[in-house]
Amino acid sequence: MVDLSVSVGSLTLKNPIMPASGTFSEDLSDVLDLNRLGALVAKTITRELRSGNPTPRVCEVRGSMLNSIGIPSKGVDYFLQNTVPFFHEYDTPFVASISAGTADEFAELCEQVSVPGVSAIEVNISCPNIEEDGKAFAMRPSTTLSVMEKLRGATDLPLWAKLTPNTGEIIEVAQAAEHGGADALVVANTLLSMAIDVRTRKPKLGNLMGGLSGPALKPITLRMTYQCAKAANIPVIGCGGITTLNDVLEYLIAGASAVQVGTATFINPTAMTALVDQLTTYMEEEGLADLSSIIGSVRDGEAADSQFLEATS
Amino acid sequence: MVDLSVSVGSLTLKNPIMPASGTFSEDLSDVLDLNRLGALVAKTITRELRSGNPTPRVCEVRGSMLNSIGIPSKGVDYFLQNTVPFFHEYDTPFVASISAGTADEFAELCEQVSVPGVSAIEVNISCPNIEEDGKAFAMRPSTTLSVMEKLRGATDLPLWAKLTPNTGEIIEVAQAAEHGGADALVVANTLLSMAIDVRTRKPKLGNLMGGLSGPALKPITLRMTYQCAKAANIPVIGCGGITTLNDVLEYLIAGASAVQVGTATFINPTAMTALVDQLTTYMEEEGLADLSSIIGSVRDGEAADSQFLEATS
Amino acid sequence: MTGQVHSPASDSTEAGPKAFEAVCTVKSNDLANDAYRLLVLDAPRHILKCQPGQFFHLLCPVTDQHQPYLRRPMSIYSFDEEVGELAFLYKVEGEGTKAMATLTPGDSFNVLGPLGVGYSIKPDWNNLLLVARGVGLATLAPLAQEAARLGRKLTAICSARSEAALLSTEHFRRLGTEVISVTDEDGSSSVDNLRRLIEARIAEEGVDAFYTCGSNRLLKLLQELGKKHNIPGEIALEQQMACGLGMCQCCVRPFRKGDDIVQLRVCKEGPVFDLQEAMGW
Amino acid sequence: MTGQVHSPASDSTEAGPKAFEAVCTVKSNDLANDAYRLLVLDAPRHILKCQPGQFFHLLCPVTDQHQPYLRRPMSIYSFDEEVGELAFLYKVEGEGTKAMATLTPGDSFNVLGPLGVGYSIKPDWNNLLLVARGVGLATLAPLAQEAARLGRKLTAICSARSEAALLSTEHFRRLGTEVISVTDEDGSSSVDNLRRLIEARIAEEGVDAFYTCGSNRLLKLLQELGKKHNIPGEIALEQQMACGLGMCQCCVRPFRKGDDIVQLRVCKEGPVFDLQEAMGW
Ligand SMILES: Cc1cc2nc3c(=O)[nH]c(=O)nc-3n(C[C@H](O)[C@H](O)[C@H](O)COP(=O)(O)OP(=O)(O)OC[C@H]3O[C@@H](n4cnc5c(N)ncnc54)[C@H](O)[C@@H]3O)c2cc1C
Ligand SMILES: Cc1cc2nc3c(=O)[nH]c(=O)nc-3n(C[C@H](O)[C@H](O)[C@H](O)COP(=O)(O)OP(=O)(O)OC[C@H]3O[C@@H](n4cnc5c(N)ncnc54)[C@H](O)[C@@H]3O)c2cc1C
Ligand SMILES: Cc1cc2nc3c(=O)[nH]c(=O)nc-3n(C[C@H](O)[C@H](O)[C@H](O)COP(=O)(O)O)c2cc1C
Ligand SMILES: Cc1cc2nc3c(=O)[nH]c(=O)nc-3n(C[C@H](O)[C@H](O)[C@H](O)COP(=O)(O)O)c2cc1C
Ligand code: FES
Ligand code: FES
Repeated sequence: MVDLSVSVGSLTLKNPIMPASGTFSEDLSDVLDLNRLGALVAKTITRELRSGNPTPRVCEVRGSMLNSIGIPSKGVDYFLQNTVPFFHEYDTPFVASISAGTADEFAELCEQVSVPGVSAIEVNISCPNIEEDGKAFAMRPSTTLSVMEKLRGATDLPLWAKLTPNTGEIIEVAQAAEHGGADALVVANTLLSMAIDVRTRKPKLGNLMGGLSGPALKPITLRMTYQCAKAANIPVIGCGGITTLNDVLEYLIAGASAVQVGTATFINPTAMTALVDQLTTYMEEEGLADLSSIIGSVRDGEAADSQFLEATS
Repeated sequence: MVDLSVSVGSLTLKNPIMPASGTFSEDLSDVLDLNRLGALVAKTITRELRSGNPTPRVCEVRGSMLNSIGIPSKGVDYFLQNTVPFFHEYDTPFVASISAGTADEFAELCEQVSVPGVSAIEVNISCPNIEEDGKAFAMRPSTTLSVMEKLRGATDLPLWAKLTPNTGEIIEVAQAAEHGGADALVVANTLLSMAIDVRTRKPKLGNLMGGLSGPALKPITLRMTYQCAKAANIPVIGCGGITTLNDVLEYLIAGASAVQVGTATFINPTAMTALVDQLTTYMEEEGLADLSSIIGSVRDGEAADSQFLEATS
Repeated sequence: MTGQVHSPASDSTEAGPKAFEAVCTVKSNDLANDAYRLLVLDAPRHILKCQPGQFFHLLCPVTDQHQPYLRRPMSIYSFDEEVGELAFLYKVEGEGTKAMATLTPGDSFNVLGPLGVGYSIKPDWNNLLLVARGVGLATLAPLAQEAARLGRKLTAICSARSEAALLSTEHFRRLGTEVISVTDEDGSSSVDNLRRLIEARIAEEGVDAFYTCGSNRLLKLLQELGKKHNIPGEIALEQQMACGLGMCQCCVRPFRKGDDIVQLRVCKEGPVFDLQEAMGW
Repeated sequence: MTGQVHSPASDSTEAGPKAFEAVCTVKSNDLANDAYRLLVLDAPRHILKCQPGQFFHLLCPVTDQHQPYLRRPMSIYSFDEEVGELAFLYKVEGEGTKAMATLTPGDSFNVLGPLGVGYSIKPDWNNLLLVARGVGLATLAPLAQEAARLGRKLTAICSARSEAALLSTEHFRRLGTEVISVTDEDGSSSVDNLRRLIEARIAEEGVDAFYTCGSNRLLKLLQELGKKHNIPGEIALEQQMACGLGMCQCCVRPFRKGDDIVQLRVCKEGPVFDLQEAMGW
């Protein structure tokens, strides 16, 4: 029997596969057994009711997609009264995801969702900080540090900081999140992109721009996962474009302790449980008892210049 | 007869299609007539001889590629004695591309390549600034401004600033480049990425990380092209993932005055001339005499919320 | 235990999944007219407990020419649980439907469904009137199947550009539906003529419910007539979809609920909605 | 005017392009043994002015299962300008070659070439010795064609895991090559045995030039024997490629030129290089 369990800070997950926020909800229980996943991550909520962005909210790009859902939210009360109890029926850690426009509101919401039934709080600091220049908290180390400190003060639950790939300072932001008190980093959210309908000359998204997710994002967020795992001393949860077992392994080898699967679930709703099965088979075939020999095992120290090709076997 | 000509600052190009630096050389004359292109952009050179990065220097990712060629360079003398005269035989503007580790060396090289036969100088400020913390000049507005001012002082030729998509401040960097004296912006270079060989657990590139190019990059650099065209008052040359006529049109509609085609040439070496042909046909079919009604014509001002779907025609 | 019974959207008491990802086999994929194809699949029976108006979310094949990424939502055109057959009538438009058009008998085809909330036929609704155009007829075809099963009278006003472009009228007739066809060609499809036609129906034999889908023009006309004569109705609507399962919230449209305007998910609360609550566009 | 004559790499005086992108038609694509396939194409004649050792850069098809992106370099296995035929012998390994394996007769297939610098046979080289293994034999096959055309004597030492895995020995024999096969199975493929075999050849009838490709073990052995007996030689090498045309500089390998080590492009200065200048790895 292989042991797929991983620990993310103080939390032990039965396997490293979990959904990415916003690509998962109660509704997925219509197609698969949620107890087979490592954790369950809710869609980001805000304290107040919000209606989200104008439609169209998604479009397709070559082999991937863009979205500008925004954060439609039924508010924190609905979340506490409906969402938390729903997931309480499962024996899988449930992770809330929260967002706010100011650090104080963020901290307040953080406190409100620190309730039994919530095992960790993912803080979506990739959203605009309306007190500063509207740039997301996680665009800069300074705003990351200050919001994380406030959040740390607001809860005793594990805090997962969800970073944005739009920053040019991912390493510094990761370190700031750690110093601010994050227990883990989720690397990363979607990357700001655009698509235009050539016929109508209108942007394909109602919101003009939106976030890239799916396979196109993978090489970028894999690189960031590698950089963050090197630079920070807290666990990293890889996220971006994961579709195949090979993708999961790349993230783990790069240093991720667990991974989140988003867009792939839209294409194959049973993608996550299939990955759990495939990972189990892989471990059995490779004769590996647990994931410790995989996580962070990237051979990045060796001289690469000698990698020539032998093609005569 | 449709007129495909565009102007990029003081330079008039017979059409908006040109190669991206590093994906083109004299060798392409083996497969197509270089006179059919809008401009010819050389691989970036440095002043001194350089051997480039360890191999493997390229790898494939889903539907796109990574490269870590680095800047192998035969030096400026070879360039002036061989490359410039070669391209002098063509009646298409020839654009040099240069790079250096310090602003002073950059300016010196800029002066050296300001010779007859060179119509414009593309300055690859996406390369590391070794005097600062090793981050590329174009990662920050401040370093962009100072290097562009030095470069501006070194030549009277048009200066095209090639930006990096790795920055989190593309708009501010674009404006800094303009203030520093750039005549046009090239948006953008490759995006730092990674891929790992799961079997060997080694990074697929000898240099560990490398730049993403090809279709996966397009939604990101298209967004940046749109942002830069809005924010700056100098022409923008779009670059990233352009493969089809639709891609060219999206960039032009987003505000690009011309486009560079890179990786697509590796897949179809005649991609650029095919795009010129397809653009001509498109203009004829649409009854458009020139590109002025296309460039920057994105309809971003309208309420998008009303874009519902009528499916009964 | 599984979480099925807690699902807010769940009104069935069955355990286990209600939507299925299944690989079907293509039986045929022939042209229905110059722009439409009929895809007939050999499908596992357990995915065929469908309601009229529900849809499947289709994984289009990737080919050398076409690389669709997201699934494509398509209404069920017909389903037969006993035979194990499922069919879609689709218009060949973009990347995904062009890729679907390349399917040939024997190919595998991955479908997800049945999804969404379909049309309802209340016990006291005996005279049903369906008005649709183009691919909308695909969405409404299973309603004829259901009306026949329940022994209700269904009249279908089928609209198209031309007599030649009319789709599915034979299919409707075979299911016992009375078909009235109107076309742009002879001017009979105009709103005014439709209004006249429907008013006459209401006057002659009465109409208990309207069914339609997709078109803004038809929506407005039926809302007007529904209000005037106090006739309830249902409409199927479309929206861009990613997940098809209610998770991503991309497929919302606005609806009137009393004095409020609420955003509902076409894939989950729809695709069939109350006619009067739907908003024109 | 075109820029052809200025191309530094150009040593022909012909105008017009020297490499072509052409769409060929698949004639057959059958298994050669359990791991290799032979792809035979109907190709336009103007792309078939090839030298042995040159390669084509192949655009693999995109399928539902495999989505290769970059082209794949493959040595010419055989070419026939008169018949308009071009063939590749390839090992089915990853994304691209698995996609190639799905090609069936009648399919279109886009190739770019002929590319690179091939093997040379100097006028005074009469006794040619070729040593190769596995897919290396594909690369060297056209040398047999050329040796036959020029009336030179070619001996091929073909190495493989087992007698069953030996490829192309019939093809060589048909072209008049004397074939000596060695295998891992019976131990005859060991470096020591190869050294003995080649030394015997040199002693008996003399060897004017060595030809090999790809294997580090064979490179070292032939460099040693070449130095000892002053026999020139050539080797074909491989490297990851993007453009295949000399533009991107990804395919470099180091070579000894006098006291210097220089980086040369496998696609442009190669894939065939001087045996003694090549560096082991
Ligand atoms: C519930 C529902 C049922 C439908 N039933 C049918 C049917 O039975 N027959 C039929 O021909 N069409 C039907 N449609 C419309 C069908 O989904 C689109 O025509 C189809 O997705 C277009 O895909 P494409 O690849 O050809 O076009 P593309 O332009 O390549 O599509 C690009 C993207 O836009 C989406 N899209 C484009 N048009 C529509 C649309 N009208 N509605 C929703 N998404 C769209 C696609 O799904 C895809 O994600 C239905 C739509 C919905 C929402
Ligand atoms: C000049 C030249 C001639 C060749 N001739 C033949 C031949 O006749 N028959 C044959 O079977 N093989 C030949 N090869 C090797 C062949 O190119 C690779 O086996 C093939 O590219 C593998 O592709 P894949 O999609 O199966 O593997 P993948 O692992 O999916 O390939 C991933 C990437 O790595 C590259 N790659 C993988 N292996 C090699 C390699 N050995 N050399 C260069 N690039 C590689 C691929 O081109 C692709 O870009 C030749 C290589 C070169 C450079
Ligand atoms: C439709 C959609 C909605 C999303 N909503 C959220 C969200 O509410 N909060 C959040 O942190 N991330 C959100 N994301 C980002 C995903 O959690 C994930 O970071 C991203 O999609 C990359 O992973 P993927 O490529 O596997 O999808 C959303 C992504 C998509 C596609
Ligand atoms: C192999 C390769 C080498 C490159 N070398 C350079 C270079 O020397 N200088 C530069 O400014 N950009 C270089 N680039 C970046 C391209 O010019 C271009 O910005 C990028 O590839 C995005 O365009 P594409 O998606 O069309 O390839 C290189 C790209 C590739 C793929
Ligand atoms: S398509 Fe995802 S919620 Fe409707
Ligand atoms: S493959 Fe591009 S230079 Fe050789």
